[in-house]
Amino acid sequence: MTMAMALGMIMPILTWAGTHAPPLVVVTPLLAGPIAVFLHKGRLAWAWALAISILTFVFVLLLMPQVIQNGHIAYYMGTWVPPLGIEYRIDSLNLLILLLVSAMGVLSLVFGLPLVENEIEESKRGQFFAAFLLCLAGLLGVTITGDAFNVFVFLEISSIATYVLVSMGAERDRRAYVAAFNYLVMGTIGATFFVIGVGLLYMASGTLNMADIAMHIHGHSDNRVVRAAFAFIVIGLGLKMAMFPLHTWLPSAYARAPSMVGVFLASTATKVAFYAMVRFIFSVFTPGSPFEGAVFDLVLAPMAVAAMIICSVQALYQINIRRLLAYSSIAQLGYMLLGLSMGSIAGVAAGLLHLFNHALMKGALFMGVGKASLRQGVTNVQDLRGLGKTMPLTAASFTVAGLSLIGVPLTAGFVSKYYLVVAALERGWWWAVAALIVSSVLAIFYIGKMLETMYLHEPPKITKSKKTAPQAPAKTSLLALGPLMLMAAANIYFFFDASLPKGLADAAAKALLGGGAS
Amino acid sequence: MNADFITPLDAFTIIDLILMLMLLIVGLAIVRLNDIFAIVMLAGVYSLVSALWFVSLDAVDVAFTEAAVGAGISTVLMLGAMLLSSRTALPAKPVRKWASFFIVLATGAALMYAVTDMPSFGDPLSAPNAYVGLEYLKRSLPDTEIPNVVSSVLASYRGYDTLGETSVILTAGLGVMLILGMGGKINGQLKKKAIDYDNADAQAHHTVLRVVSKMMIPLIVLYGFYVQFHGDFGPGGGFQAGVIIASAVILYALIFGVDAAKAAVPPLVVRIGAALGVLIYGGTGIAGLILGSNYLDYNVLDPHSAPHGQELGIMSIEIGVLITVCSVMLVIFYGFTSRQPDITDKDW
Amino acid sequence: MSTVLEILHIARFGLAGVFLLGGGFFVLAGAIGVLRLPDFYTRLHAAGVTDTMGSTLILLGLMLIAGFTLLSVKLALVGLFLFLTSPTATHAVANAAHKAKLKPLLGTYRQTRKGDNEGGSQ
Amino acid sequence: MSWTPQIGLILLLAIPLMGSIGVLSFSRWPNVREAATLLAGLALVANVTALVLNVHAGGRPMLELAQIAGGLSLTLTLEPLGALFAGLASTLWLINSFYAIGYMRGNHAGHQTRFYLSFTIAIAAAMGVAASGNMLTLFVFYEILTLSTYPLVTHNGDAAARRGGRIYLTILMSTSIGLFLPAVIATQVLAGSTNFTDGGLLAGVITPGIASVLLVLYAFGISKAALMPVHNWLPNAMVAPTPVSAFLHAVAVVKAGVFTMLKTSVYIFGLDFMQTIPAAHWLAGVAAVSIVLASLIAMTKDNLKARLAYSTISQLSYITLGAMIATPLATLGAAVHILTHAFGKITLFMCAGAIYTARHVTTVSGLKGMGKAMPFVFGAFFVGSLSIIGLPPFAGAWSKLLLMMGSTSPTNRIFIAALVISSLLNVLYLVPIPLKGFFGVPPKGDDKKPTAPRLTVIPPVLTAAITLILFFSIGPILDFLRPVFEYGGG
Amino acid sequence: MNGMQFLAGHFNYIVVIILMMTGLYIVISTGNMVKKLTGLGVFQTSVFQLYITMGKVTGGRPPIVAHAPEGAEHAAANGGEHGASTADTAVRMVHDMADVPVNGVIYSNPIPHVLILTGIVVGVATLAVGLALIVRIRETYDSIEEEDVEEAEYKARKAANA
Repeated sequence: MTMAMALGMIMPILTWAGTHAPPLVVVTPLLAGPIAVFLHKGRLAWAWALAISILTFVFVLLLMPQVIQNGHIAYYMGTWVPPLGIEYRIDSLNLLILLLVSAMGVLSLVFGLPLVENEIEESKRGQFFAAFLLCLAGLLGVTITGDAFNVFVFLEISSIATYVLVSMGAERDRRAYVAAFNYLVMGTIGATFFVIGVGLLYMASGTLNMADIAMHIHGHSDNRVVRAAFAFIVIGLGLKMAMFPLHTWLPSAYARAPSMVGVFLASTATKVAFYAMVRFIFSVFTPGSPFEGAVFDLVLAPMAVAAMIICSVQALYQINIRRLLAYSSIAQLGYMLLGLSMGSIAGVAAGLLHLFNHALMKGALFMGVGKASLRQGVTNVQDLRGLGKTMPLTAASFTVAGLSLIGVPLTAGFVSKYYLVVAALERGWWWAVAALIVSSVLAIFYIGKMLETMYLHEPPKITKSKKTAPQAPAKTSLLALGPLMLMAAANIYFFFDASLPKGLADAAAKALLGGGAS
Repeated sequence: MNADFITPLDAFTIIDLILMLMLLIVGLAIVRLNDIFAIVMLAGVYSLVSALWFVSLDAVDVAFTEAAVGAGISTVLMLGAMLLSSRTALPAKPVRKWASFFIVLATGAALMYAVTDMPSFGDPLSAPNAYVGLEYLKRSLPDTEIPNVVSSVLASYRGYDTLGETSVILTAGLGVMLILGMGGKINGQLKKKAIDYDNADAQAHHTVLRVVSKMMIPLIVLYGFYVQFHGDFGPGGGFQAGVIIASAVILYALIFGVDAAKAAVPPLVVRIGAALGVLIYGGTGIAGLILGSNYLDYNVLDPHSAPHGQELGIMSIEIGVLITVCSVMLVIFYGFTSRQPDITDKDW
Repeated sequence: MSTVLEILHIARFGLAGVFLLGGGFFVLAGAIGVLRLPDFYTRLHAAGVTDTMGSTLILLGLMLIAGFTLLSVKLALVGLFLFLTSPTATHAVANAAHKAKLKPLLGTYRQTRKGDNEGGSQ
Repeated sequence: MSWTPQIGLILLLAIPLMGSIGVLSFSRWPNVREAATLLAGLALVANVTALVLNVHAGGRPMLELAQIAGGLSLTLTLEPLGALFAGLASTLWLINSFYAIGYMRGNHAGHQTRFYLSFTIAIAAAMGVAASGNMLTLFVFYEILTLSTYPLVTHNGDAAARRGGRIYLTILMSTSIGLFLPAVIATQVLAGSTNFTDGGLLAGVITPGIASVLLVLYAFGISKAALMPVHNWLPNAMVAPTPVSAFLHAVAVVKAGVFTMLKTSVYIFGLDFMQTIPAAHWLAGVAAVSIVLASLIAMTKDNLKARLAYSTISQLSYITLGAMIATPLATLGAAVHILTHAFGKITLFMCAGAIYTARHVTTVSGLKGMGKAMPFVFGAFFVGSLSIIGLPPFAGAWSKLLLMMGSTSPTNRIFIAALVISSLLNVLYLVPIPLKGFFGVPPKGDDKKPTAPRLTVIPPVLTAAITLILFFSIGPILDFLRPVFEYGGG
Repeated sequence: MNGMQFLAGHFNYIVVIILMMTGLYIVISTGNMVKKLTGLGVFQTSVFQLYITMGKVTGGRPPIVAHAPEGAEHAAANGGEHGASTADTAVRMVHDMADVPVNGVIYSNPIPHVLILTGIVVGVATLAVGLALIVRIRETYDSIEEEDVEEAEYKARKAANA
């Protein structure tokens, strides 16, 4: 079969896939989930989940040229014209998040195999990967949809799947059930607040399509129903993304979840909720109006600053590493919220860039902890002793990600913090710059604490007598090391060439603030 | 906002007032009570009364679902969970009461603040009622030849939402399967039978129930299918039908014992059913895709007449929903009954 | 002819009204019975009343109003269903109480007021 | 392909990194590994001398390393000040490597591969600081320098080393991220770029009020210049082995700090604009205070290395003082002082190391009579201390003289007093050491004890000799540096 | 639009808000997990009531359009509209009483009903997973009160450190 023939064959499939990529991005993992329930023979379920997530990633890549070419894509479900049917609207903002979520899905799957085999019993593995795929589909669904109520439905799919995945950590730590239950109660309250918000929006505008709502409530930003809707959506999504005062469920949920779930959630779950809030605040409500302006300055910015400082301090006192990283995630989320609450194009772009970089950092950190727990049974900071000697490559990647979290030059963290400070200075928010500095310095302490124990202490002698005898060193295959090194390298690469995420973030910010839902 | 519409007071408002009063009383009672058995029952009553209210608000489909799913299945699940856990709740500590009271007051105030700008009740020209809703009413029949506009919007116009919803149910079923297991081994050893349902004494004890239920169960299943296929013309559809058929099987399990029910509807079939329903639904969508149109477009299903294609599409996805809902409800029920201890008569 | 139809028409609605009122009365009686009666088994009687007399009368009234249409067939089916299941339900509850060794409250009302009621009543 | 200045700039960074690869790959054969370090040192010196000649001839090679999105770029360029620091750092690194080989072998220290590896990365970072084109690049290499020297400080790995390392890292990192980074970003926001421009980037762009805030941020942000309140990391870094202390205090870390201070005042603010900034005067006062105070503390320290550490703190403040006074002569004096102090102080540290290798003595009181056994070591120590005190036959004299000539204006006159007092204090805490060594009564049998290995003796003598040679060859150095300061001032 | 008329028109919303707040209060105040889930159920059901009261049209009937429309052209018109690429034919803003009745009959708005069907099912799904968790929590801690669970955890942690 000559090349031309092959190409001739592939081209139509490619164009077909290209035009129908938007629904396929969500439907492939959604329908692959139920199939995964039956494949519980050894690694079949894992291979199936990996293949599907790679396919999803390919579909997202197919979307990229179209979005970059003509600004945004609109796809009508069942060819019903928007106000009637559900519409998928993809612009550079959700393309960035789609790239992130699908890439992290692939990476955590590739990374997660030895961890899953170590922590989840054989019979439940098929269902575990099914729940994972459904969670991935839910997150992608929230990111890609252009319909307000559809966001709620897919938010619920991803949330219920996340509650279940978190509770799967119970084989390793019995407190996982309680953590999952608290997460469920807080998550459902958040979702219900979000539904109230969408209901009020529907009451004010009469439609559920985001672009249409924006058009109808454009003039009425002083209407009380619209204001109440804004408040409820912000609180609802704030709960989902663990905004500062509503974050109590996150540390124990991430600490008790299985390590692979921790890796995936840390870099995607709260980010998608953050994206939803950005989408609603800027595309649906009119950011310029005095009410939203007041909320930005009086509610979001102080919450962001409080998150940055208080959660960094809390992270300092944590013994369990995953709780420490969870608290630092909430602090880093404060950075993104700070960018958002500036309301300027530079601010929002900086926030989105930090979102992208933070996913890289936190993903790598959780992977490092996962691999270490596989070999040395690491749960507390003390157990990291001597990791520098026993597992040099993991320790090195962990260090790179840690430094990136602090914002040391040569790492991506520096770039996003740099742009955040520039945006804050332009906005004249001195106190925000001070908060950024204080929390970076606090980051030095709690990351420094971990790095010091890793490099300067002697590794625990693996003797049977030790109470927390680490499991026999399971074959941590190269498979697990690959993604970890890739993430660490990405952290460095995006310092030198931050054009991809920065370009997308800028385009997204302009699209959002330029002319409403352009 | 159409400010000048004045809601007329007529007989229906009086019924609404009574129902609202009952709802408030039940709500307050749940707050004050600590006996979980009473709370669960009151929750069931709350759902039923709100279902009544939905009927008077012309939301017949929602009333049906609320009664079947909200009052029926939720109460059964709550009772199941309650019997496997403790019976009375500790009263909340005062400091927590006051803290939550203020939080609730704040959210309530935010909502009350918004009430003034809300369209008055029943206003035909308010934003929601006069825009897309009206458009659906006009286009539903010509487009899909299905009188029940709710079913057509549910399945066709906003079919993607319902796909999401079916996957939500599947995720819940998957979750219960993962958390509670399906009655196979529980931490290692097979669950011993608490009550041997086949011995003579048990037989005698349940004869009346067994006879009546033998008669009723086929009727319930038949009624379930009626609701499923009648969904296009009147209130009904995949969800309600699925729940009804599941409740028939649950009734069978309660009377004739879980093992008998597992023999009749084996867990494997139920597990496959849960996945199959979503696949049918998704598959219909992909069929539209393969036939060259957008995802979930039923017009292309029947080449020569679009509305007929819509009807075909809606029919198939309703079947998908039926299978998933029915199997997931059974998965959840098997999950609960698989945990120790078995529901002995003494606890009823 | 038209007057006969009219009379029948008025009679139909009049009768339906009577049935509905009667049904309402029985439901009310049952409810008060459940509240006032001291012992579990006696309360069961009161509950039984609402299920049987109350609902059948209301259903008959509705059928009269609906006249000879599909609706009244459905109402008849509902009546049949209730007719079968409500006695079974009462039986099941009573049977369970009996199995749980719940003794009915014997003796006159006054005795129960004074002495400790030996039968363990809810 | 012929050597061009641009390639030279790349080589500045590439040679040390190639050296580190060499060290890593030959870690199992110590001799080959040492050879790799020395080879890299030689190549670097050759490359730097070629660059210095090019810069002296007026060339300003320019190279863009990386373009971070949004107008930020990592650029390398070389101007006289940078060339001076690069030349200083490369030569002393070469000498220090010889010394380190002797010292590490003498003390049979462990983890030598990690030791040499961090050395090479640190020198690469130092080169980067020297050749950075804008403040952002400087900040990047500044941070790498901190991180790469951390394993050197905590080399011994015991509890004290860890504690020292923790203080070292915390102070340096928090001040650099806490104060230096915002200053850099503020400069970028206010002036649109952070490039080093002759005559001052911010001159006239911002009001003196904002400039003084920025200057304070810079002064205390660059904690490597060990200005008084943020100096605490230096004494705590004494836990490191001596070649590291020598390297830190003479060649790389501290000199990078004061070098940045100088570049900030010359290129970011500009000499004329500095005169108008009120904070400059106050900071000069702080520098003067820290000069005197550090000298006083140095006198109290019995531990030899601690004493030398505090002496370094006071000497560094000379350079900060010169930068803050910002008259052409004073800044020229400060630049020359970087050179002279480097050679002087490295001699003292190497001698201290030699004594420690030979007799494991670290306290000044323990040195009685050792001069007879180790005449060369104490001779070099004596010469080094004279140069630091600033007596004529040695290079140190010129820099102090220029500093004093630069601060003749009425407001600055008080600083001359500070300079004079501190020179006297230098005499008080430096000279007694060699005297005690030569004329003290040696304990019995002192001559039978082992003397320092030859490799640890030759380098200090060499550097002592250089301070002598520098004194006479100050002319060409001044001409080399003159364009930097002539451009701005009168 | 005096006070009384306002009250008549918005009485439903006020009652629904009170019910919502009772539900939320139950969830937040109680320590018992089953009561918490019941509170969640009450809270969600009251939100659904808010949606449905929005959709009611006075004098309207359940949205089951009985007979075919008179205008045959209606059926033909919609044929042309399918096709993903049609321009955004923004549905024109309907704002006069004449348009309210469909085929001469007034119907209530179907959209809230569709949304709430999804809402109820999501509520039950969350309830089922929550109850499953409660069963497992009771098996591990032998109680479903938050205080007892925290106490058990505190003792376990102390024992671990000892």
